[in-house]
Amino acid sequence: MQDLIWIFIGAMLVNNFVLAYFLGLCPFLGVSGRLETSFRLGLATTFVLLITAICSWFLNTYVLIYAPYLRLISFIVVIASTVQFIEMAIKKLSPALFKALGIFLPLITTNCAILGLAIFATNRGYGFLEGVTFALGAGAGFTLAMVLMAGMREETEIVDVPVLIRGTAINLIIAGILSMAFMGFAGLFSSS
Amino acid sequence: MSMQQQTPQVAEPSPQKLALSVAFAGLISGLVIISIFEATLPTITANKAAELKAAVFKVLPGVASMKKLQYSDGGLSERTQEGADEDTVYGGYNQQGDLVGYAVAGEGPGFQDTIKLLYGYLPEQRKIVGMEILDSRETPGLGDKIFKDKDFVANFDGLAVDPQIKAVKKGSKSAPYEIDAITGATISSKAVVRIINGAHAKWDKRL
Amino acid sequence: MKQQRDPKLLVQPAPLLAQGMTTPSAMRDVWYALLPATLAGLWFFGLSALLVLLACIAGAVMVEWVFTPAESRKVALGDGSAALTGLLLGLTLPPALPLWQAFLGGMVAIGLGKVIWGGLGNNLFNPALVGRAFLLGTFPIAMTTWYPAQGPEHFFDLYSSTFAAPLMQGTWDSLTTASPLGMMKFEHQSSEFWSLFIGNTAGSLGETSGLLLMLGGLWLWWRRDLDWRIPVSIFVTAGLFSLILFMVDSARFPSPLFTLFSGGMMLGAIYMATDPVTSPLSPKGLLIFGTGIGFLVVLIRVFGGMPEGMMYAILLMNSATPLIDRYTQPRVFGRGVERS
Amino acid sequence: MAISGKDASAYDEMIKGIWRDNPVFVQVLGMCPMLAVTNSAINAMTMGLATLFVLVGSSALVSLFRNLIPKQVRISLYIIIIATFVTVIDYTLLALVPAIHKELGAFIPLIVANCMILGRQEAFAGKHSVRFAVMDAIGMAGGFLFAMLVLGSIREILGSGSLFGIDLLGVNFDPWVIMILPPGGFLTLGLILLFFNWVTARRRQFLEQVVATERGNV
Amino acid sequence: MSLLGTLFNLKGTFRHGVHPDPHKQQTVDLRIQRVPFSERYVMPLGQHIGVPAKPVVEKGQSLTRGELIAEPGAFMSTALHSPVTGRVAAIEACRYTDGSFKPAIVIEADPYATQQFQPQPPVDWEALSIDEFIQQVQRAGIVGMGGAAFPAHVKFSIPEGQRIDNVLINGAECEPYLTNDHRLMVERPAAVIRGAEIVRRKLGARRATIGVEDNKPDAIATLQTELGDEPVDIVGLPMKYPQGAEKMLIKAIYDIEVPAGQLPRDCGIVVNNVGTVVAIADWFDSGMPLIERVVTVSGPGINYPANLIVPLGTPLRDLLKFCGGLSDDTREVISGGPMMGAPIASLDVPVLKGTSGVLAFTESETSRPREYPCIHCGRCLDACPYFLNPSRFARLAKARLYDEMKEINVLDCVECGACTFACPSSIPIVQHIRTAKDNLRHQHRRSHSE
Ligand SMILES: Cc1cc2nc3c(=O)[nH]c(=O)nc-3n(C[C@H](O)[C@H](O)[C@H](O)COP(=O)(O)O)c2cc1C
Ligand SMILES: Cc1cc2nc3c(=O)[nH]c(=O)nc-3n(C[C@H](O)[C@H](O)[C@H](O)COP(=O)(O)O)c2cc1C
Ligand SMILES: Cc1cc2nc3c(=O)[nH]c(=O)nc-3n(C[C@H](O)[C@H](O)[C@H](O)COP(=O)(O)O)c2cc1C
Ligand SMILES: Cc1cc2nc3c(=O)[nH]c(=O)nc-3n(C[C@H](O)[C@H](O)[C@H](O)CO)c2cc1C
Ligand code: SF4
Ligand code: SF4
Ligand code: SF4
Ligand code: SF4
Ligand code: FES
Repeated sequence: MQDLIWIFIGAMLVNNFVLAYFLGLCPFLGVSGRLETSFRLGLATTFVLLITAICSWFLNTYVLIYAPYLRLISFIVVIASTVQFIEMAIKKLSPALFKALGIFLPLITTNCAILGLAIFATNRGYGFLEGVTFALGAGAGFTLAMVLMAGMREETEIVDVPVLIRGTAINLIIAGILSMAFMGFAGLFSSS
Repeated sequence: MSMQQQTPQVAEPSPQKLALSVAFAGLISGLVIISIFEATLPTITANKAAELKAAVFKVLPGVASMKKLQYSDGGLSERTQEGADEDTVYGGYNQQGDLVGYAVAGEGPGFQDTIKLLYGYLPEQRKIVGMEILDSRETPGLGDKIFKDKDFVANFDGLAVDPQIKAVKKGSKSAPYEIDAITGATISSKAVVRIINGAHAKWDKRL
Repeated sequence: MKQQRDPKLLVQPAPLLAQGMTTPSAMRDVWYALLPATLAGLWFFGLSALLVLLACIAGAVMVEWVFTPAESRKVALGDGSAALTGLLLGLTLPPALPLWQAFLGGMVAIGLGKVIWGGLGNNLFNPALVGRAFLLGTFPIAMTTWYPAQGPEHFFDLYSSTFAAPLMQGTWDSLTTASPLGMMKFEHQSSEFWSLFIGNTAGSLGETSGLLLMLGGLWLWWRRDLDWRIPVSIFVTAGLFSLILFMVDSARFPSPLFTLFSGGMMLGAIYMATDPVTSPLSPKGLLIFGTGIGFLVVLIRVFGGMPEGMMYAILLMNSATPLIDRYTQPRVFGRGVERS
Repeated sequence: MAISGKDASAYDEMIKGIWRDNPVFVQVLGMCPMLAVTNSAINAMTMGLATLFVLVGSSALVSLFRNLIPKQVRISLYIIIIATFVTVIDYTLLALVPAIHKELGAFIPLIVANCMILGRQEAFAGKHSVRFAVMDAIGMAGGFLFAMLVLGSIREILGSGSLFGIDLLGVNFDPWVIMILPPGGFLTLGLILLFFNWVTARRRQFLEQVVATERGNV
Repeated sequence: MSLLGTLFNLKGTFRHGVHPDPHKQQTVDLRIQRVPFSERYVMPLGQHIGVPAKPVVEKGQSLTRGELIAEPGAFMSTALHSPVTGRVAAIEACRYTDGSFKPAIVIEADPYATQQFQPQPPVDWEALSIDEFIQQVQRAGIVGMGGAAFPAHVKFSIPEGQRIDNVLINGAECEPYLTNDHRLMVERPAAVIRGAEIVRRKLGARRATIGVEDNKPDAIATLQTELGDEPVDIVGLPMKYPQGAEKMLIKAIYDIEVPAGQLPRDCGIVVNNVGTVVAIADWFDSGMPLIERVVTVSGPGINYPANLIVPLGTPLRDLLKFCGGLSDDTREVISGGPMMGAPIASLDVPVLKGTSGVLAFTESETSRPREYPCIHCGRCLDACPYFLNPSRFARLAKARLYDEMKEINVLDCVECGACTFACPSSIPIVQHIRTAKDNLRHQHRRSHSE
């Protein structure tokens, strides 16, 4: 239990995927312009991360012990097709959910946070429960970072940020300061 | 040569043809991957073994050879097959082939991320004789002193495990089971201690 | 009655009255409020502390001056906020910090914390704390090396690290000690309340005297320069959280009084969390903001890796301020009511 | 993606990736590896070279088979090709330089996800001859490598006082730890982009001035 | 009253608002005086929103004081009467308070006339039907005297199916410096009560309430002694700006929040200024149409401040001359109160039906600190009685994001100026809001004309 808490908090706050591991920067810098979108993208990513954790656990346990060299290719193929399959299922079962999250799914599947999760979970030898916790923590952390970023970016649009700095430069600076603030979580629940 | 050359517009290919082309590409790719894997495997395995050996020899000074041992059914036995490393330790043997001590692996949360380490343990003397960090992402210049700071690493030479090892403020080490923590990296120092204590608690009875 | 010519009349938009307080006067008030605590810092830590403060202020003002277009320099520097940022940064630094690092901190505070955002009022993070977070991340050892509070008889004893050459490390003499928070975190050893209250403990040069900081805060509140909601909600949340922990295990967790009077709690809650620019607008937002800070401080102090969490708690809540503002917009009068 | 006129030489294709269309500074692509592994110059270089290998290799292959690749499945095929090259470089590095491979960790396999690579296949290699495709790939990857080196060098010099592991600033140098930590990556790249914007703006200003004075002279 | 209010025994009031220094002591004890007649009077035809009046006189025609000179141009329009006995000098464009030129009837006073007012035959108001009553009010030229000069008869035209329960007489006078309503309540309490009674009876309301701020204890006391057995309440209110804004007053007195976009009458209430009801009483009692009003002339730039009965159309220059002229250091002359009034560019403009005060400010009142950037301090939010977000308005207006402003209800703003008053950075928030509203109106118009 203690371990699971640490995995969750670790992936969400201490080693936030975006702010400490630099995973998923494209959506983080590209899609965080609007709060609403960011939040939904965060949820969709969490969902795909969860699928990924399950898929990669399955692959690790039943396939890759025999053919470790297929790791990369099988991750990509299996995750992409599973997500596609689920996307179709959601479209059928719940058009509302599809409308809210579905449009993001194709965008996410090739994103490095997804692949990164699979690789990290494998490298660390996480079991099923640990993998799922890791995915949930990473997803929560990603969503948190996206939402905070989006709130701040919406604000920078109405204040007098100098023209030279507008755009990616100020976004990176915000991310840098946010990442500095997240350093405060270092060592959370690992000491004492 | 024309710059604007486009992929020629062919009539809609049949699904079979599409699947075939993907399968073909997959096949080729699989072949390439297997060959590079086979080609590099010996080197990689050798590198890994050498690295492990170096680490074991480092934490168990005076050892000439090592064996991978597995704990199962209440006893230790040599382990041969590859795969998961749970419940394994490394036995270190001297020139004569007598068991000197064990190299035990442990891991746990550090300041930033998981720390993985290996320590050498002499069961007869109930002493730790060396410690090596295998993997960590502690802060450069601070937390990374757990393997870069010679004084700190030297703490683990001849360290008593009873009742339990303990980190104290630098310079105030007084008992044989105490280590001097690194100033400014107390958390990392304590994490190392906690990982060793954890691993020791698990292995104490088994060795 | 003499025939007089019409005077030349001004036509300004209404309203034509304003209450007395102005932005520069608010900044000035914060200076006055900090004066006692600053003097206490100098009393305890001597000349080196003064030099650290001056270096920070110089760094801050220099960057503000260089990067402000010439025509608005007078306004930008005249409001006194850049120098205030420098002072506040300096008050959060260890008294023995090498001066070049303090100067760099001042530059980063204004450069990354303010100028890049478009100057006063546009930044989302507290500039002084951006400077401090940068320094702590950059020079973690120098930033966590504390000396015990001494007294005026040692006023002219400079710390050996103060004049370290630029880019080079300082040298520390053997007097260094742990701050009360460090002792709590690593030795589970609480400090005496009275010295925390008066301020003769090791720590950042302006954070040690809870008493003087509180007096300054009361004065600011009386002058209506700060909103009571932020400090009060921080104190209440942090106090309650640590009271609960203390009741669970009083040997391991600090007492609420220790929590409130140690480290940067007073300085942060009264002078830095209340920075109007980086805190929410509405009263409800301010309470949420303060509650968040109070919770995060105790979380980081007790369960995190760092002994002190005030700075990080404030920066983290700064990042949430736009969201808080958005969701605490008060209900507009006459909206959402049924026709009676 | 601007494709220059017919007379543009392959050399031009190459050179524009390095500065004018620099994938990092101008197009803001491939940010994740860019920031994650640039905490030292040697890591940055290794990663840059690995990316170069993958990009050039897969561009050549894609362009060679561009007439055979069915449009409907091209993305999957591109990814398979890229993943193959990545696996190759992954194992090669693991065998040859295990220490650096360990530091780069998961980021070598993540080259697969680098949007710059797939982007070049889609935008360029799939439509051009091998010669141009390779030149473009070298240019883009070169630009990427250049950016990696700039960032890696700045971060290593300030953060460790050394460059490629060679001590530059002496033992007493107080390293700026934050530079090799995550915030340092974000902040440095942000400031470099700011600098880039500034240079571009200055150049535009200068050109406008020249144009204006010439008009005045006429 | 809200739970909190009950708990702390707060007097009924609205939330937020500001407390400007009242500055009323200069004129509060001065009896209302009559000004001597001027030589020239200017009566602009349009003095309120709606349709301007139509002149019924010609150039050169002689007039007696109180004679009709322009009749309502439409329903949303009121009549004008001559304030003096004299002669129509011209019908031409004259300078208006906002600086523009508007058509007006210019009257030259007859220096030899007695200026005796010719009463119209009094009307028995009790016998009038509501429609006749409305016509009478329109004929008398009566508009709201609280500032906006909204035609009073329009307010009294209650649509089918609505019922008025309460008539609220606005004696708050929350604007600093102004004391005209105060003096009226002290000196003519009977007329106030009678006017209120007329409106109440004609609209069929159950009760009338007179809301007066606590800083006018003498007004409350006088009204109280004058009260017979009419169903009229006199309610004291804690001092706060903008207590006099009708929706705030309704909130303060009845604890009713008039929904945005609706009128008080939708909640069964009609609000009238004390000056308005006095004008109504005067018309029905003595047949005097609206030809003069009470104006407070005050401020540090005025040598002899006063409360004056001023014939409409009197040029401000003459009015000020009567008060001893402007002091040499006068920098600003304001028509109305300092919070919502308008500074004027020229002393040629006349006193209008809505002119409640004329103030002269000197250097020390007009010099404003330089504008600083918004420091996000939230004081403007605490000031805004409508619970709007003025800080965001100002930021959005600077970025020209008017549609976003509309989304956060900028159109609910009544431009009371409390936010700007409270702002330590001297940001002209109201000015930004006006710009935004203008832009939105233009957009609106454009999208409709397409
Ligand atoms: C940027 C930064 C990085 C740090 N990295 C570590 C670290 O890797 N390991 C560690 O034990 N402490 C680290 N610390 C310091 C801890 O927060 C804490 O201050 C320290 O462990 C206290 O030790 P001391 O009591 O010996 O000074 C870091 C601090 C900062 C600001
Ligand atoms: C901000 C603001 C302040 C006001 N202050 C007063 C006031 O002090 N006294 C007053 O009679 N009307 C004041 N008014 C006008 C009232 O809202 C309302 O229009 C008036 O009382 C209606 O009466 P009338 O039409 O008879 O003038 C104010 C309006 C606003 C928007
Ligand atoms: C277009 C318009 C139509 C109005 N119609 C009525 C009405 O029919 N009945 C009414 O009681 N008040 C009506 N009002 C008057 C307002 O409620 C308010 O009293 C008037 O605008 C003066 O407000 P002020 O003095 O607070 O600015 C109307 C106002 C406007 C702007
Ligand atoms: C009550 C109060 C508190 C302030 N606190 C800070 C602070 O903590 N840090 C800072 O840089 N500036 C502070 N300022 C100054 C100013 O708001 C700051 O320079 C802006 O954040 C710069 O945009 C404060 C000002 C006031 C009035
Ligand atoms: S991965 Fe997608 S979002 Fe990121 S830069 Fe590439 S194309 Fe854009
Ligand atoms: S002017 Fe408008 S925004 Fe400002 S306080 Fe008054 S109602 Fe609110
Ligand atoms: S726009 Fe608003 S403030 Fe202006 S007259 Fe209309 S209701 Fe009054
Ligand atoms: S009162 Fe002025 S400075 Fe304060 S938040 Fe409002 S607009 Fe900004
Ligand atoms: S999300 Fe990481 S490189 Fe695109």
